[in-house]
Amino acid sequence: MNFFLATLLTPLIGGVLLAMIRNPKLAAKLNVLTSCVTFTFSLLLAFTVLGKDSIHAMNDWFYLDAYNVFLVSLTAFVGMTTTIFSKPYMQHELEIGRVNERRIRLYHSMYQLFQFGMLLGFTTNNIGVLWVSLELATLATVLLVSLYRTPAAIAAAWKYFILCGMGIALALFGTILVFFTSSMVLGHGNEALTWSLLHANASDLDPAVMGIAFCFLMVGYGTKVGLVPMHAWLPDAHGEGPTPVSAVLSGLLLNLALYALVRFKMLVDGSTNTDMAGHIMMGFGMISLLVAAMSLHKQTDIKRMFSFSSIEHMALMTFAFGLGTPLAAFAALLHMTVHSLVKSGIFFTVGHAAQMMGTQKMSDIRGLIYHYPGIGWGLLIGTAAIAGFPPFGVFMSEFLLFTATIESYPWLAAPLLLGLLIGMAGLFRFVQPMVYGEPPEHAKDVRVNMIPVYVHFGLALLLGLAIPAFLSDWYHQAASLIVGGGA
Amino acid sequence: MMQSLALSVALLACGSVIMAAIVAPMLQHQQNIQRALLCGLLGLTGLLACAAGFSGLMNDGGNIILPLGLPWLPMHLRVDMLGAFFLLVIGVLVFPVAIYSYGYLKHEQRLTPLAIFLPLFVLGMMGVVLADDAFSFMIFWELMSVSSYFLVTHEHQYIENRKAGFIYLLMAHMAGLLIMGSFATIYASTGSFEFAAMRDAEIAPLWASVAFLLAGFGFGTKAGVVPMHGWLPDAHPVAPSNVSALMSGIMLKVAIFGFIRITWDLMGSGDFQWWWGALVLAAGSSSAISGVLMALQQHDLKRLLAYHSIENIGIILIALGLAMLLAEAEYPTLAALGLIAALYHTINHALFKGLLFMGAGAVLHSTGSRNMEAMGGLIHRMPWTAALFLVACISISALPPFNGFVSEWLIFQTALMAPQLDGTLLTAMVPFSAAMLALAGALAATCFVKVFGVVFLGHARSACAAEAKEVDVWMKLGMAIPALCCLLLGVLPALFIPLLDRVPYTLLGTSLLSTLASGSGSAGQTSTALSWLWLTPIGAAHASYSAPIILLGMLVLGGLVFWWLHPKGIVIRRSKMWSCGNPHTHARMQYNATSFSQPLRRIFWDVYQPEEHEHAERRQHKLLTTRVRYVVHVSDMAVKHLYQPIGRFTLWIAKALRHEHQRDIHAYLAYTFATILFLLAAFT
Amino acid sequence: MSSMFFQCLQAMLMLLMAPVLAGFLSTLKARLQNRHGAGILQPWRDIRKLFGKEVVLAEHASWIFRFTPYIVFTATAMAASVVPALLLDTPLSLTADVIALVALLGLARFFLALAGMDIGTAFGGMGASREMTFAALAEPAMLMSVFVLAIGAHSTNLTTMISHTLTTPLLIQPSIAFALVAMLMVAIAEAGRIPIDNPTTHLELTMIHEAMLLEYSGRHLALMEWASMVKLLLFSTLIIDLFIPWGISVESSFIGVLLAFVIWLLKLIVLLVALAVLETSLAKLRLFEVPQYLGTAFVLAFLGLILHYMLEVGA
Amino acid sequence: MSSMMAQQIIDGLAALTLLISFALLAQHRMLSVLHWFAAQGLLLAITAAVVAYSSGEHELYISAIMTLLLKGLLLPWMLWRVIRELHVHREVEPLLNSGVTMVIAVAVTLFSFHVIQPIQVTADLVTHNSMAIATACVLLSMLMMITRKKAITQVIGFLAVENSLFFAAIGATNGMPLVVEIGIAFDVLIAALIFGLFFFQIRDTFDSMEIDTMNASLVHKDDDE
Repeated sequence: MNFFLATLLTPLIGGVLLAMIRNPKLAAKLNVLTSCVTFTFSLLLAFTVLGKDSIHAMNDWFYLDAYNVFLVSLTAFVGMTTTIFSKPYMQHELEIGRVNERRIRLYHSMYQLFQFGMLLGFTTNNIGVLWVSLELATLATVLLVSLYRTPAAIAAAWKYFILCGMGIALALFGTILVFFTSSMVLGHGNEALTWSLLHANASDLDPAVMGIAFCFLMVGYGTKVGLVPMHAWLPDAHGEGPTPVSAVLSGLLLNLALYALVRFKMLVDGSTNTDMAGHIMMGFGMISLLVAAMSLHKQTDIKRMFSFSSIEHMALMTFAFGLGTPLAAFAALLHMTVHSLVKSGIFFTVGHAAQMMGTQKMSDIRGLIYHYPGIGWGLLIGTAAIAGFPPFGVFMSEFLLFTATIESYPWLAAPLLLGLLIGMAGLFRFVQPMVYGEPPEHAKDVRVNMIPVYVHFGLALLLGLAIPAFLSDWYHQAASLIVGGGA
Repeated sequence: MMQSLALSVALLACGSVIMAAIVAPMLQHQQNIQRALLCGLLGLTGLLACAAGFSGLMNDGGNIILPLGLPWLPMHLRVDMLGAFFLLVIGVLVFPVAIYSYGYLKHEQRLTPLAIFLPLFVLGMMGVVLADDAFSFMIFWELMSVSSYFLVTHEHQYIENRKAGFIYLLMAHMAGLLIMGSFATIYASTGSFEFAAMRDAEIAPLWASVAFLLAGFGFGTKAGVVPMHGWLPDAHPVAPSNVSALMSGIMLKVAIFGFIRITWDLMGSGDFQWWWGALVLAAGSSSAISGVLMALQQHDLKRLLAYHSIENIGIILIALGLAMLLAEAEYPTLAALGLIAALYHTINHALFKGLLFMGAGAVLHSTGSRNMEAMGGLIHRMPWTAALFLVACISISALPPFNGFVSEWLIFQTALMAPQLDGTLLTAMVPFSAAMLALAGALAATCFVKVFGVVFLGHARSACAAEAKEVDVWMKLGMAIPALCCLLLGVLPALFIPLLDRVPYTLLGTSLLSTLASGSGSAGQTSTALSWLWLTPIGAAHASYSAPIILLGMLVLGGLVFWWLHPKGIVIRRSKMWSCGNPHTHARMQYNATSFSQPLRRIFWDVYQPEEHEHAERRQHKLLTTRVRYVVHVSDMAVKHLYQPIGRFTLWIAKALRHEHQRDIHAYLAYTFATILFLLAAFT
Repeated sequence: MSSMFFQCLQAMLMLLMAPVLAGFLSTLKARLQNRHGAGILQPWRDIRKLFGKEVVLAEHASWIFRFTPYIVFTATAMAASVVPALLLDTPLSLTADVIALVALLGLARFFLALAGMDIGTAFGGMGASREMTFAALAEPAMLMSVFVLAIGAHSTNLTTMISHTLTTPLLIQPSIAFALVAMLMVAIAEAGRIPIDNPTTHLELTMIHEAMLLEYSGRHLALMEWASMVKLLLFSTLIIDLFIPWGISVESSFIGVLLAFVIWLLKLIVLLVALAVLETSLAKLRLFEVPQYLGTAFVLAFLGLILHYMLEVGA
Repeated sequence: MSSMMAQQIIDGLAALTLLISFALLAQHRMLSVLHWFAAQGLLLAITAAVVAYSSGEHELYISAIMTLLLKGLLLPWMLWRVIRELHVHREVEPLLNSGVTMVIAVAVTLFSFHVIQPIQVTADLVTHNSMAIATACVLLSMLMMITRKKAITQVIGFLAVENSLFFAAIGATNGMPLVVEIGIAFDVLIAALIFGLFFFQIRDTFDSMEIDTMNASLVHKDDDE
């Protein structure tokens, strides 16, 4: 059985089915089921690649190497836990009338479509299809962000749509430029868009074209990654969309964009044999880190705040990939994993907290620990984890990143340190009053499913304490792949 | 991998504390069992850590590799002399604090968070001491910071506690990052995270200096060195008192340990540069003086004690700085003396500061207040607490025959025996630091006269003080153990110093006793058989101090005088106090904490810059004053002129950025447009 | 064994002589002020009388208050007994070096101040506050000036320091001059003499030391007074030892000690006369000028230390 | 048709495309913007057909037909519907003075040629020119999005960017592989549908198609202000 197809088709079929099911409860269950099946297939897929360098499937259309195998599993996993979380969450939203049954149907269907786009993007070997899948995922999430149909939600979705549409168009232009030079080497066909072939022949590609292409790709996919100054859509889209969507946006979609960017960076490095791409990424990473960290200090909306934290962490990864040493790449991959886990876990917690307090305004959220200790502690621990405190995995990756920075660009360690510190301060400035103290009068009890949160944090903890050998091997392989360039 | 008794015992201690962290939270519904289990396991941990420390100091330590962490970077643990000594410091305070906690936590409603984070906190501290690679060090280090943050914010219903917790966590994180930077710098030169490799490697002087500075600022922040101390006076008072005792007593010492580990052990005294020691000395002197000056102006008991921690860290750093200067100038014996002095003060401070915080906790427990202005006369209500607290007061004031004096005496000896160093600046710094030490010591005595006098003596200033009750036997026992240790370490330093002497042996390759034995050996009339009686660090002719004889002499003489003068069988007459013929005074007419420190406030007016507000209510005529209100507030200069501006600046930028995030969509499109133009222009 | 004997003798002498010398000083001052004076032995008579009087304690005086006189007296006496007055090398002089000596006095002061606060009168607190404040400034100054000599002698043991002074050829050393001035200033302050404090006055808002003793009576008061007299003698002897030790007996022979006693007495008398003249001719300082006075002493001592390093060691 | 001639035709079409981009930028009336947009779509279809013919890539005919249907007819028609329904065919003031806009546009075009210059070494002249023009068109369309207030003109700008991309794909590379082409076309279609959906929602929610009013709902006020 071809697990590639199975992994991809399950969410697609699920999405179509869900578009037809009217009963929200049944739909929610089917949603969970679909995601579980997807996750199972993705695990089987990962299992098949275990012990091999890479596998190609279906005429080179699909491709799995150490770099994307864990991302596929991660995507399917976070996708699954998010559906589990969203079941009671969306039920509550339905009960309080923020959404109606039609929208719920749209939500479930689009969610699976988004999953499909994500998985397609991670598994495809064709940079054109990669673009298409990213666009697909974007379009699906645009509809998800506007789900509440409030003025703010519409405005946020519009902003998201226009800015990301623009960005992704630029990425397409970059892709065309790559095709422009690769078609001279690999012929005018699908081969010229096949990443593995491009990578193998990277040194034959025209460095000048690749340089220009990378500028467009950087701005294009960088918009999706949420890099400053193209990040403006991100806080609004996170803040106004339903919380499960914020969770997958932060936890998954940004990863896909960065994944794509890094894939292109490998090509560009192989072609130009300079650090140009790396330096650009480091520059974007550093600026984004500082701006995001500073911005954290003046926030009112809880989800917006955590979305700035996502920018901060994507910036860290961008910076790390840009550094271009094996240690840095290792750190970035690890960071990608733990950030997805922790950040989506935080959004789950935040979602429940916001429902309890009936607001996303941070000044109205108080005393979570008193009101519901699980959520209060969850938010506090999650924030500590994302801020880079051990024994969670974020600490480990930041430690490695920091070391790698000092190894290659010691003077950049200072702004890096500053950014991390300011970011941490910004988070705790707001999280502390929310979790501590006495809860306000209007707090109410809601159905809460904390299991996904615990699972996420538990995994992040595990990754901080002891990384399994196979994962570490993957990271190592991927890191050498990323760093190795065209070699 | 080398197993040894010390290491096994240390691992057992870790196991016991992990057990506490896992099992105790599960017993949420049986508070008594939970408390007993928590305190029992913690006490056991303390004992085991003590045992491991002793055995590590006596024999060789061992090392072990645990399959945790990264696959290519497993967790290395090791007991060496330095680590063993600090294990001892940890154990010797954790044990009594555990006993104390059993009584202190009796009425604690929310025990479970404490049951999780208290053991983790202890685990973090022990782990730092045991760690043998940079990564494990950092893991344990941050574990210590985070868990203590949760302990600081334990009583989070008060806004001041949250604020203190925030600033604490922020500074701790900064410290962690700086330390990480230091390790990373060493790593960049060695290519390995393992301490063993770092020890062997050569580091270029520039990078060594960078690593030193990063480590200095990082550990200095955590240890509360001025001006990075801003978190300390806020965080220590708001934590539960048993936690404050541990934080002030050990956690700050673990920072000192880390500093010694990186500078002395990983880089080694061969890498020292002349200005390192000078910087440490300067930092130590300024901390010692500013700490005690600020302490004098406090009226919150625990806050006052917190400032004294800053002072004592300064004293330890003075000793360390002297040792670094001397080691750099190639006087290993004197450097060893300085190091021993620093370590001796470390364990001393752990003991008496732990005791002081426990005492403060007992007072808080009984009166419900930390405000000294509301206390008074507690010696009658809480005689045991008062007596034990007094022991700590005398110890911290560096008065014989208790332990504080011994370590300060050793530091003075180091400073005085220091030969002339290169350069006028250095030459002047050594005696100047000694002067600062003397000043700090004398001011500390002043401060503790104030503390003991205002809290325990005189009349009760409020109802809660008048109705205070003595604490239970557990708390008393918990306080009695460190008090006894203070006395023992004060009277029998000559027995303890040979044990300490092994630490400089591993770090410097030389030790005090070996030099003395191989040297002139002119121990004068003191034979080796009586060596426990005399403390003669360099030689009897240079300096000697015999605490046992002084104590004995004082006891005999005092006893004789008492026996001679004291009339037998006559009950002493009690009457109203005389008070210059005006016995009808109100309790509020006593000198209180604010008035006691008024002369110093006036003398150091320019340093304190106090804000005074005087307000008099008058009836019609200006002479008919009905009520006078005087408020004085001394704020921490560092907070006022360093922390707050930084905070304001950050907020200012954040505000500007927020405006930037509220533009309309055209602006963002324009940004993207400009970015792509810029990239194309710059990179093609 | 004879050294042990002389040690005891010397210690007894210090204790017994203290009131006599205090009497001598007050008589001298009286004469200088054209009064007759009560005689040299008046302090002894006071002490004896007080020993016989009944002790009255304030109602809620704690054990601190009751034990303080013994602690203060013992600590002062202990300190006095380690200072070589007649014989250079006595057994006890090794038990405490000069730092320990200062610390012993510090212990006495610590308890004295606590006792002042125990009763809860406004005066007691005031005295304690001022005493501790000024002591905090005086103590470093004193240690500094001692350090000037200690660094020269590479020792803080009084015996070694004295023998160092005795054995080195007499040179004009500016550092020691500075140290001497500083030491004299500190000694006046520590002993509570004019212009810092006035031991003969009570019930003044400017008093320091006496304010803490207000509640004492009977034998307690006697011990306290005695201790402060011993302290005056102790400081005088310390100055003699450190700066003009010539004449002290190096060997424990009876003749030598006797000779040393005479010389010591002479030197003391000179010092006390100087003090008496000073006290008669000066007015008491305002309270908040005292820190400046002590600060000056500290700076002088520190300058002495720097000079020592710059001029004398380097040369 | 010789390849020389085909190249000349493509060159001419490229110049036209650039011209239309300028025209789109300069237009103020909604309907004429729409007309120019439709013309651009038509031009693209022709270009695709010419390239298909000259290069012999028959797949490109499919692209040409798809382009004609989608970009030349369907999208303009949809937009026209929207304009009619929403009554937004009034003239609008651009954010930037049109003179300034033109100066920037010329500068951007020159810049594009400058940037594409290094490619010349490896590629023949025609593709180089069309690549430069495509780049210029992309940037000019972006400029249009930036300078227009109305949501609809922004969308047209966005679609113009897509058109420029398509032009780059066929003009410079003789078309992308079909699968990718179809994928892209599909995405553009969905995007356009979503745009249409949004227009009505924006109108319902905000009573205006001006972007500024929308932004106001995203402004988060602080408690302290």
